[in-house]
Formats: sequence, C-alpha cells, structure tokens
Amino acid sequence: MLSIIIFSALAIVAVVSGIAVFRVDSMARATYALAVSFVAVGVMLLMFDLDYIGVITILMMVMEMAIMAIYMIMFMGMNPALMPMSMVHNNRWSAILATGTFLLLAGGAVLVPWPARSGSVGTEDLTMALGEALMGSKMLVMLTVSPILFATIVAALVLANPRGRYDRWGDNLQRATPDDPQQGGLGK
Amino acid sequence: MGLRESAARRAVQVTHVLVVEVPGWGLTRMRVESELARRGWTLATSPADADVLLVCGSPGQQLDAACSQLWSQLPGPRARASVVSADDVVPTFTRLTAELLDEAAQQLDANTRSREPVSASGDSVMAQPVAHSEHGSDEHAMPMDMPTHESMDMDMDMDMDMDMPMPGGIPLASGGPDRDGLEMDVLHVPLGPVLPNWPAGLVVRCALQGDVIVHAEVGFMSAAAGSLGVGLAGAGSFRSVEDERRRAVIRLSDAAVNVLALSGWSSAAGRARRIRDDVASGTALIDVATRIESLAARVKRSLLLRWGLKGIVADAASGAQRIGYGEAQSAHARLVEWLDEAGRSARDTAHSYDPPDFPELEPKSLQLIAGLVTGTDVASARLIIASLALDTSLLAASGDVHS
Amino acid sequence: MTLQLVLVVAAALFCVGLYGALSQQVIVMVMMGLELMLNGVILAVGAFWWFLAPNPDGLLLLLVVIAAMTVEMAMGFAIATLLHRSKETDMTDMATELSG
Amino acid sequence: MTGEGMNQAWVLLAPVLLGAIALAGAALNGALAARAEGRPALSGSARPMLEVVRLMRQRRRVTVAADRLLWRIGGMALLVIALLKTAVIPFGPWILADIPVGLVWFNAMDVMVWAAIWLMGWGANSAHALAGGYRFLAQAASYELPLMFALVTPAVAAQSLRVSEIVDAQQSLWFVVWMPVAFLVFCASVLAFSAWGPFATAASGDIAGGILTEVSGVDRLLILAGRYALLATGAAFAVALFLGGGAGPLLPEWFWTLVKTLAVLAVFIVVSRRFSGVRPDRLAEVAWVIGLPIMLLQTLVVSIIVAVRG
Repeated sequence: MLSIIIFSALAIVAVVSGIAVFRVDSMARATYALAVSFVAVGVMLLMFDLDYIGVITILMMVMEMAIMAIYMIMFMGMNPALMPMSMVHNNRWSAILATGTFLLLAGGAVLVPWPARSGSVGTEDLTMALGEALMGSKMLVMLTVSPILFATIVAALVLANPRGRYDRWGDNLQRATPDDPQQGGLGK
Repeated sequence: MGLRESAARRAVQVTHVLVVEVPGWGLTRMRVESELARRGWTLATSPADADVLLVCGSPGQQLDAACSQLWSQLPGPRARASVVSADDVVPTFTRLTAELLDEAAQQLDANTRSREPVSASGDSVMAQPVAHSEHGSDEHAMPMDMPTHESMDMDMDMDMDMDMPMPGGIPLASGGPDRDGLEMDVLHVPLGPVLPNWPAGLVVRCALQGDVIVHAEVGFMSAAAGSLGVGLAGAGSFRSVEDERRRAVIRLSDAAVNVLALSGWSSAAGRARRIRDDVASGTALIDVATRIESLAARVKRSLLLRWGLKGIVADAASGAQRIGYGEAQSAHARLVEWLDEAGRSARDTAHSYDPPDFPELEPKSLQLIAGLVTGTDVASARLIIASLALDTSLLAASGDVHS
Repeated sequence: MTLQLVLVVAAALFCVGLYGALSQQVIVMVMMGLELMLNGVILAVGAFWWFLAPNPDGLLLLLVVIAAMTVEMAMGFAIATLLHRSKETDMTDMATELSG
Repeated sequence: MTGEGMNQAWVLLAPVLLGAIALAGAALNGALAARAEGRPALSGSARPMLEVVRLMRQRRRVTVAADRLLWRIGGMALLVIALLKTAVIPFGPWILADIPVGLVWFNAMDVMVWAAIWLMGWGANSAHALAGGYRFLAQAASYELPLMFALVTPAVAAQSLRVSEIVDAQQSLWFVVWMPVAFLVFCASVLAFSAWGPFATAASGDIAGGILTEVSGVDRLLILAGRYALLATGAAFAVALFLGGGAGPLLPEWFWTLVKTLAVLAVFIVVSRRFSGVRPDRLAEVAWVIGLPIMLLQTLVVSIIVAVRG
C-alpha cells in the first residue's frame, strides 16, 4: 500500500514537471523541470530494486540538464528573468497526436493480458550480475555501444568545433603556442 | 530583549564593511583596513555582504550617487559613515558599532526603507544609477533582438513604448557575434567604482558575452571639488629619505595586495597587507625587510601562481607603455618586481633614495585601459588593471570623466 | 503497484514528450521533448523488467536506452551549435531551408 | 545499547555530527585567518559562531526580477546534498543506508552540486553571480571525470560499490598505499566540488563574491554552511574509501573514523591556504590532458593487480 502511495506521488511529480517543461516561462525552469522529472523516474527505478540504473539515471540526467541549461540560454538568448515565451508551431495537431498516442498506449497497457512473472530477483548482487552479463555472455552489446559512443564524441566535436589545427598552429603548423582566443592551461 | 541584545553584541564583533575609496584617500582606506584587521572585522565583497558602508574621503557628485545606490543595497541592520582623515578612523568605528547595536533605530530603518527588491549590484553600481530614465542617451541605446522575430533590431531608447517585454523593467539582452563565431547575448555590466581590490573611482563599463569583455569604455568618478586627499603614498611638503622609502614600500605592497588577492591567494595577500599596515603605522623598515623578502621568496616559489598568471600581460599594442610603463610585463613579473623593490627599499640605508616609477596617470590615458581589457575575460581584466597599479589620486582634481 | 499503472505513467511521460518534440520550434526544446520520451521508455523498460522477467540480462536494454539518450544529446548539441554558428538560427523551421 | 538501537540513534546523531565536524572546520579556518592577521588564534576560532549570529540577524534581500524559486532551491541545496551524502558514509560500525551502490550515490549527489551552484548564480539575476555559476560549471566539467575514476578505483579493488565492503576490504592494507593518485585526485575534487580554497573562483572577490554577490542573511548562511558541510562529508568519504575507515589499534572504530575525518578536514583547510586560485579556463586543459590519463592509468594498474591476485 505504502509503495503505491509513494509511486503515485512520484508519478505525479514526474508527469507534472514533464508538462511544466513546455509550459513554464523561463529556460532555466524548463530545463530543471525536466531534471526533476528524471529524478522522479530514477527514484521509481529504485523502487523496482534497480539500484544502479536508478542512481545512474539521476546522476546522468542532473549533469546533462546542468549543461543543457547553458545551451538553452546560449542559443535562446534570455535574461535571467521570467520572460513570457511561446515558441510553438502546429500546436493543435501536436496536442491531438500526443493525446491519441497516449490513449493508444495506455489502452494497450491496460488491456493487453500481460504474462505472469517469470524468474525472480535473486538474492545475489544485481549490479554485479549486470556487470558480469556485460563482460560475459552479453559482451556484444558492450562491444557495439562503446564504438558508437566513441564515434559520437568524435563526430560531435568535428561538427561543433569551428577551428582546426591549421587555425590554431598556423598554415605550416609553425607556431610554438596555439593562437587561441582563450589560452589553455598547457599551451597545447 | 536580552537575547536580542546579546545576539547583536556578538554579531557586531564580526561586522563586514564595504569600503568605498574616493580617489585621493588611499591612505585613509589603508588605515581603515588595518583597523578592520585589528578588530577582526572583514572587508565585504559586495553590498549584500556588508553591514557597514564606509566612505573614505569626500566623493564627487557621481561617486556620491553611486554610494547612495550601494546604501540602498545593504540588507540591514546597516550603518553608514564617512572618514576623511586617518585620525577619524577609530572614533568612527566606535560610532558605527553603537549604531549597529541600536535596535530601535535599526528597526525604524527597516520599517521606513523600501521593501521593493533591490537592483543587483552587477548592473547598478554604475555612474548614473538613474541614467535610463533621465536621458535616453545614445550610449545606452541597445539594439534588441527578440528570439521569435528574425533580427528585429530597434533602439532601446527609453522613450519607446513600454509594451516591449521587459521583465522587472530590465530590457532583454541583445545578441552579437562572439569570438567563436556564435551569436551570443551581450550584457552591459559596469566594473567599479566599488569592487574589492579595484582602483578608486575607476569605472569600466563593459559589454560582456559570457565573461568575455567585447567592448569597454572607461569612466572616472572623482572626489568632491576642492577637497584633496593625500593619494596612495601620501604627499607632504617636506619629505625625508626615510619617508620616501616608507611611502614606496606602502605603495608597492598595496599594489601587491591587489594582485595577490585577485589571483585568489588570500593568505599571501593578507601577509602583504600586514606588511603595508605595519610600515604605515611606523614599524622600522629594517624590521619588516625580512618579512618582505620571505613573502617575495614565497611568491616566486609558487608554481601555481606563476601558472595562473601566465600570459596575463597588459599589452594590447603597448597601451601599457603609453600609460607610463616602460614595457609590457606580465602581471607575475610585475608582482615579483614590486616585492623585490619593496625589499630593497626597506633594506636600503643610503642617504639618497630614488623612488620606483609608477605611471603618471592622465585623464586621456584612462581611455587606453579600455584597449587593454577588450577581448579578455573578466578575471584577466581584473588582474591586468591591478598590475597597472593605477594611482587615481592624480586624477582626483580633474573632475568626473564620462566614457 | 501494478504493471498497468506504471505503464500508464510511462505512456503519459512519453506523450508529453511527444507533444513537446512535435510542437516546439527551438532545437534544444525539441531535444528536451525527445529526452522526455526516452524518460518514459526507461520507466516502461524498468517496469517490464520488474514485473515480467527480473533477470540481469534484461537490464542491458536499459543501459542501451541510456546510451542512446547520451548519443542523442551529444549529437543534438553539436548540430545545434553548428546551425547556430552557420545560420544564426535555433529554429527547426529555419534549419529546414538547407541551402547555405 | 544494541547495535540495532544504536543504528537508529545514528539517524538523529549523524546530522548533528556532520554539523559539528563542519563547525570544527570553520573554526580552524577562522583560527588560521586570525593568526595570519596578528590576532589571537582563539578569537578566530569563535568566529564561525559569531558569523552565524550575524547572518541570522541580517535581513534577507531579493534582487529585481530574481528567479526566487530557483535561487532559494540552489541556496538550500548544498546542505541537503551534504546530508544525503552522509547517508552512505560509514561512521565506525554505523551507517544510515548501506545501499549496494553507495559509491554511485555519493557521485550522484556531487553532481547535484553542479545544479545547485549554477542555480544560485542564475537565480540572483546579477551578472557577477551568473559569472560565478558559469565558472563553477566549467570547473565541474574538468574535475568530474577524474573524480569518477578516482571513485571507481577503490570499488575495483574491493570488488563492490557498497561502501561498507570497501572499508572491509582495507583491513590488511589501506587503499591510499597502493592508489595514491586516486586519493590525491579525490581530495582535490572534494575541494573543487565544495568550491573551496584554490577552487573557489566561483565565489571569488574579483567578481564581487560571484555566487555570493547578492545573497545575505540566512540564505548566505545556508550556502556558507553547505560548503563546509560538503568539505566535511568529502573528508569523511576519503577516510572510508582510502584510509581504512574505522581501522586502528585499541580504540573503538567510531573514534578512529572521527579522528581521521578531522585530520583530513584539517589538512584540506591548512593546505588550501597555501595555494593561489586555479582558474577554470586553465584547469580544463590540464584536467583533461594530464589528470584524466594519469587517473585512468591508476585505475588500470589497480585493475591489473586485482586481476592477477584473483
């Protein structure tokens, strides 16, 4: 019983702050509303005994939203003030589509006869088991995900960085220290 | 009631004081700082941090207006005083303590002052706190750029319609291309006239993108006409060689205090300040010489400081030269030089003494400072200005300079 | 707490995100919509795992979803920065005009 | 008293003890500052209490168009984060929540500091405060990855993310002995996420106090106390991860934990005074080009040792 109350409270927090993301008047509030939504979902995962995944979700999402807030302000140009804003297009169709999808999904969730639980949570350390699965029988997943993540890092840097090494070190790479707008700590 | 009083008595033992130095009253400010240290009081970094607003000297019109603005930003319980001569310092402090302890008067002050939110010190410690409403002058015209409309530029004159979105009466920041090729908001932020470790009376009005200064204009707020302080190193008709040396050591260590404090090394800055205060209060120079030398050695040894100050040079096509320095020198080199020179001056017992050169500041050289700080970030700009060791008392009589 | 309840909540999160991703004009806001959709997915996968098949292998799917989220985020920021630099726009509408 | 009963009492005791340790740190800092200014050190050690009284008496203030909600959340967050961190730190035999992923929990909480400090800077609607917030985020982006690997290293050695098991794994040999780099990186990161000492540029004087520019009264008190509390939890966690927790001869475990924590905290405070500020824009390159690879190397060495020993 208690778990249902806690879960419902978290669910309300998650959904309401999710809605707030598109309703509040300030970039910072929108971003941190999303962070709150993620934290609520992270705590729900903790309720499913998913300790590691739950805490990791909280960790990653708060970090990501802290960075996201900067991008929001950088790109959208807002003073630290509560600025009424509306940046929506085809609002009506979006709302209809979203509501339709919700009815479909929720209907499915309620009506589908879900199978009974198979297997059970062992007494063993789940995180350890997850790690062993990752490094053992399911290593292929890790082998796929890691190069994708690495490629993402490289690709994102290439896309976002405006200055190549010839801009920094000169046409013949002849400079002793790079010509940067802001000097780094090493001069590399 | 007894509880309130005893709490108040405890609170005033660690009063935080926002010191405003009027150009020309450097010695008074130093006297105030040494008295603060003696009592265990603290220099406030911003009005929100302060219990006391203490003005050293008699400010001119602009600086006076800025002080009133600061006064309105103190959270309270608060007290305000001004000291002109060094002899006034101790009695003033006693009076300030009594004022802070006066519960009834503080209560009255709290009840009568405006309850409106105060303006942030970042954008209101400015030359004309009411500039926006008085004259919609060209220098305050800001092109606006609404995110929803494509480059809808318009001048933000104050006589324009008020239906533009201005939350809290603050116009939105406008955009501008930044050095990384991204369009970014430009914030107009004045540095000075009241900041920790900042030359008296100087105002650098910056256009900031992030914390990079993309444009700067320099202004100056002078002392009241007809009143003259004694400058950073003091002036007198008769100067003995010993006095000259003393002045030089005070001046040099004061400059070192500023650079050390701005580089985030408060304990070294504190040592330099104690040396300065001891010399000012009459300790024999030979007695502080060892301390100066050990501080200089400490500063030279610190790799972290050298690394942190690396590349911070007042150069910008030798604007520094025209301000009065021989050559462009890094902040670190200058700091070491000051401390060495102070050590030499303190040891020196020769009969003649040639004081070290500091730039003679003229009103027109002020504008060169803008060139020195443009393109740097705020932290570097603060260090560059501190490394110039400006003595604005030389300008005290020249009146306010508008940017 | 039943699987149905959790799934309805997850569907709600997903659809709020869907609404945002479809209706918002600014790229970063669209990304926030996508994030919210993935938030719903994470919750749903967590619920399936807990109520249907609680064995360690199922957790891998969650890790993959989280990894997908970081990829989405990093690429989103990179493209937003690139667009901002080259076209001084942050709107999806303007980015659709691909001619330089 | 039984172990169970004591553990329940610990729920109430832990926040008090955290406060006491943080206060001891503040007192030491005050004493050092007073001695440096030529006043008796004893008068300086009373200073934190006097400051508390002063800030309680001072009025709060609000700036024009401040985002009050976010500002107040940011101001309170540091203390709350410190308390949440305390939950997974073992104090001798007692621990509030010995969850299987205690280490990750600690890491998640110090990421919360990113948000807290940036919100303080943002909420005030002041350019100086915002610059402080940005400085902290820039610094955070530099220290976080080395910090994560510094946290991972003891976990690899103990083969567990549970803090109590990490402590138990050190009974024969403290981890600091064979993972000194991780220990140093962790300590530096503690200073960094507490915005303390050389890493205090977010609140430094050159931007009029940065994140502290506009706060007064109780709000300021919460932030300052929060920083000391974060420093204290960092010291306590360093003891658990690297210094053997409550291990020590003769005296009870809780005593050794307390002594070690206070010692680490004292070292943090004394050593910080010897350094000048580290600017975030300079730190970034060093942290990523030197700090992170060295830290990875440390983790690799430890992993190999663990694998070889079986």
